[in-house]
Amino acid sequence: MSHLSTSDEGADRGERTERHWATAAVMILALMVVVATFAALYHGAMPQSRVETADPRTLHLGGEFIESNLGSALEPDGAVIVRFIGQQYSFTPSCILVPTDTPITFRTTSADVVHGFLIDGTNINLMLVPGYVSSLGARFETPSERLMPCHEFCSVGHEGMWGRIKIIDKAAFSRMAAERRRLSCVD
Amino acid sequence: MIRERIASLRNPWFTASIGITVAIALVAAVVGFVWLPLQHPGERFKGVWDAICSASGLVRNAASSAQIVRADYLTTSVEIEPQMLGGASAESIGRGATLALRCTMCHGARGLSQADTPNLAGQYPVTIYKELVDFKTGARGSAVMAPLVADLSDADMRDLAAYYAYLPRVSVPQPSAGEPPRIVASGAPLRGIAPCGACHGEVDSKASAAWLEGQPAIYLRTQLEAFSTGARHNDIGEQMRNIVRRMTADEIAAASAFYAARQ
Amino acid sequence: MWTSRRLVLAHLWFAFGSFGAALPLGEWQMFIRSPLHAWISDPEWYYRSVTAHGTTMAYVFPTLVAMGFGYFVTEHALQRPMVGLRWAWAGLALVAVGTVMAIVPVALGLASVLYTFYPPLIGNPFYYIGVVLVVVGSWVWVALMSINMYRWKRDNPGAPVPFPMFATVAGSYLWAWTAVGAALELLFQIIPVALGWRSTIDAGLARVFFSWTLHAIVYFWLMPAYIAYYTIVPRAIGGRLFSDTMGRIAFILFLVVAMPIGIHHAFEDPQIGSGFKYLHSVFTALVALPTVLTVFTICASVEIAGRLRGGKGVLGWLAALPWRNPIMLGAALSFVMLGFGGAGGLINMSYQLNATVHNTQWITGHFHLIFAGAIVIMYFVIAYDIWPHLTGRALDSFDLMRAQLWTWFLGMIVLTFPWHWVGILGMPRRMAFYDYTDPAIAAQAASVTMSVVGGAILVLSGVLFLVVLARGQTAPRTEPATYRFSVAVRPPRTLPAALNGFGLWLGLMVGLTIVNYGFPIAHSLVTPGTAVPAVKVGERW
Amino acid sequence: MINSDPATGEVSTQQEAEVNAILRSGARGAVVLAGIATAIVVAIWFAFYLLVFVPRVIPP
Repeated sequence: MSHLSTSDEGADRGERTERHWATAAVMILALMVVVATFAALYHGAMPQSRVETADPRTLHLGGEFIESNLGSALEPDGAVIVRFIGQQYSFTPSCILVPTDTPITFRTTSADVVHGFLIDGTNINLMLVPGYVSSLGARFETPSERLMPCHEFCSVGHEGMWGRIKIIDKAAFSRMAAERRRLSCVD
Repeated sequence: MIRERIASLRNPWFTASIGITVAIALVAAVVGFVWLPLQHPGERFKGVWDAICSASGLVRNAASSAQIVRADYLTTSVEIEPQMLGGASAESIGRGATLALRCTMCHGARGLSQADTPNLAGQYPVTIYKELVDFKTGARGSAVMAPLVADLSDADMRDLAAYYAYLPRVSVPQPSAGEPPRIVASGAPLRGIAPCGACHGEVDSKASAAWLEGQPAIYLRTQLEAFSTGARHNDIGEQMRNIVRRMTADEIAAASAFYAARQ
Repeated sequence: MWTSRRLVLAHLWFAFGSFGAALPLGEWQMFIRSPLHAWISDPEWYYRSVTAHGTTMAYVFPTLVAMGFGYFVTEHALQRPMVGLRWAWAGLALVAVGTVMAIVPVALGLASVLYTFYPPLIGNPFYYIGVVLVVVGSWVWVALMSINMYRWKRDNPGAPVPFPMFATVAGSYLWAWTAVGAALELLFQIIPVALGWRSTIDAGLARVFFSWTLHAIVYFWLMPAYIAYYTIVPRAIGGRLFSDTMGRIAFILFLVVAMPIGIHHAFEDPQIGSGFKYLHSVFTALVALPTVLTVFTICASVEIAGRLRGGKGVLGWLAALPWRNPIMLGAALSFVMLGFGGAGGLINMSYQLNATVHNTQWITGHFHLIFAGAIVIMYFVIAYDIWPHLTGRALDSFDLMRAQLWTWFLGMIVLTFPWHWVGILGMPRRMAFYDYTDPAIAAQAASVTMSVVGGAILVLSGVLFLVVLARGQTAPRTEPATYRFSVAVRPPRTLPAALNGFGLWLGLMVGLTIVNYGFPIAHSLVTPGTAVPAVKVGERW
Repeated sequence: MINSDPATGEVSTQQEAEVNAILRSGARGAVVLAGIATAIVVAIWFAFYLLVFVPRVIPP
């Protein structure tokens, strides 16, 4: 191949343009990281801050995931902790009841394989990995009823693993909590 | 040509690439391990080191200060491992056969019932073992079974499970026994009902789920209704209760009739 | 002199044959879970099909394309016979044996665990061993790429390694290191359980290992497409490669930062510390850089062609481009899909934006648009370009090629845009059927039906593609001209050692992987009590 | 090989001069085209952030 000794002015100019482009690209990507970080801080949208373990074999024998302790618990400080488990092929409780205008913490784990959990139309989204406890803070503003599918393949019955969540008025929830210590909307 | 040394501080490619990578990693680490965790809503870390440990993923189980609500009924105490009770020995099956002599009145000489009691021949061993334990502890209530299992040891129950699992099933399932009702074949997804066969063996088997084909219709129906009302509650994590609660009476009847007819 | 013709042809026919077999499975899945079909009576068949489709399309097909195209580049870029032809055939044989070994248990319904494995679900051991063999076969290719490049460098001291070879070797090293994560998961975690030697498995650790592979594998799929952007497209349309150096830097960036970012697939997982999630998020942003650089370099290379062909004005040169040239057309369509897919990818990698769509149909839409769309359409382009050099026969069904590329593009848009949309609505992935009569999800029915139409167009396009190749196999014999790659505006006469080899970059790649993955893996390994019982699948009755 | 004119394999002095002339104008077309494309991608990202993510955020 011949290398011609024409002026390289054009090629030099091209390389300059390319460097400018690269600089701009780095700045755009940096901007996106900054916006994402800002969003995490501003919206408090962060993944769970600690890793916790739970043995899927013994969830039903003791600890916070025994069936009588599952559901929504109104804490002394007015917050609500929702404990539930995922298993082939249902969530327990299969209908979760939460109040509006209340800080809510979801605490969940799997009793067998990997499951997923999302609430339609929200940013609430978790993986359930057996052996570990997943947790997430949330809050709801308006009463509604939403679907809560398992979103990770958990074997052949996965298509039937749908739960529901009912968000009800805070006052109604408090009245119910006065009568029962663990609430759900399982009929 | 002199061979250029790459791993040298005088090589700008070397210093720049490593320098930039380290700088990015450091900034990201400070933000990700210190700043963001300290700002985490609903988490109060005791200083920087505490935040770093937590953000790095060290296991830190929450202190169980929360009060745990206990049930006013008994639940199963059996720990299920999917691989448990596999490969029973001939001795175990033999001991099981002897122990099973006391069961023949209701469950038949070869595990095939003449009454409306369940057939046990060919049942999964984990299922038989778990139900025996639950009868013994009272997690599954039965006036008939409770006295019969009262003096069985853990080894006895494993032997019984081995023996019944070893016996041949009622017959080979006939696909011609009619199309399964929709609730059996497909469940009802948005009611949270998976196809029955996903756990009970036609599609896949889940440890401790029972083999249902050929069981008496009245038995199946009674059990489903008991799960539905919560009268029976020895299913781990409410697996069956979750499903049956959302089934209609007609669906319960159809599913029971279908499985009873499959033989 | 071209000793690898039959070898490359064998790889590509095997690749495209398996693609042709797995493609209708995808459309079948779309159809039976859509409102157009009654609920499937045995859902396992659906998951069986997903496993077969995923395993073939994610492991077998792109690996064989990368291998075959890599061998082609080796001879034609280095301009000399390839070293290790017998080894290459042995590698292909391993891939073939592995493919059969993996697909048979899948077809029998003994390994419906999906191509992403999902322990503690455990299928038939032969499925996993088959996948390992496919990977091992491809590692033979990695070794041969490396050996051929270093022999050439030894024989041509100081000369710049031709760009196509440099990029191919970068891709092969990327794959070698990428595959290590899944290989560790398979060899030390899954296979011992599948064989019955152990009954428990650490599912959290397995997910960390798999994330190591899962993200960078996308860049491995992408490599042949990017190599084609740089080394085929400018030549084919009468342009010049705008910058050889920037091209090398782009491939080096892929090599270094494609790997240590996989935890962004696990933002919602409980077993990984939030700090590592953030670290991976930041480095994931960095891996977008080589793509943004590539977009500019290729646009500039194409602009040269447009202006040499008489195009004027700021954007007027676009009209002067040879749009009837299938390579121009394919590359342009690929770029459009890369743009949309890339936008979706930037959303997924952004720490918390992912939570809105994580594991919904959005994700399925995203990776089909990027891989099956932007990347696979370039596989077609590569095949069209090199086919006559493999068969020694003309390939001139240009109308058919254009129709094929257009239908692939349209089909992919019609398939994936509704997928993204239902993902935003919250539709979960990988379900054998949905109850569209329920008012809560009735609104998704129309979008799902549209995706079925997109899938049908794609099947049609896939058939067209195979017809074009088959016609090339029966056309009259010709002796094609010497194969050429793009020439750079300023072909390098010498290069800094850093841009002419991989020592520095491999070191950085391994180092960064240790920084980003070392602690999460080591911590999982030493934490007691995180192994959970395996759940075997495929045990009917 | 599928090639359109001009042939760029054999480099000629005349073509070299043409290429140089094109490059002297600084790849304006590519900057505009790639700039628009990148802007669209970034715009989609911001659109998702502002129109999908943010409306679903309720700070805990």
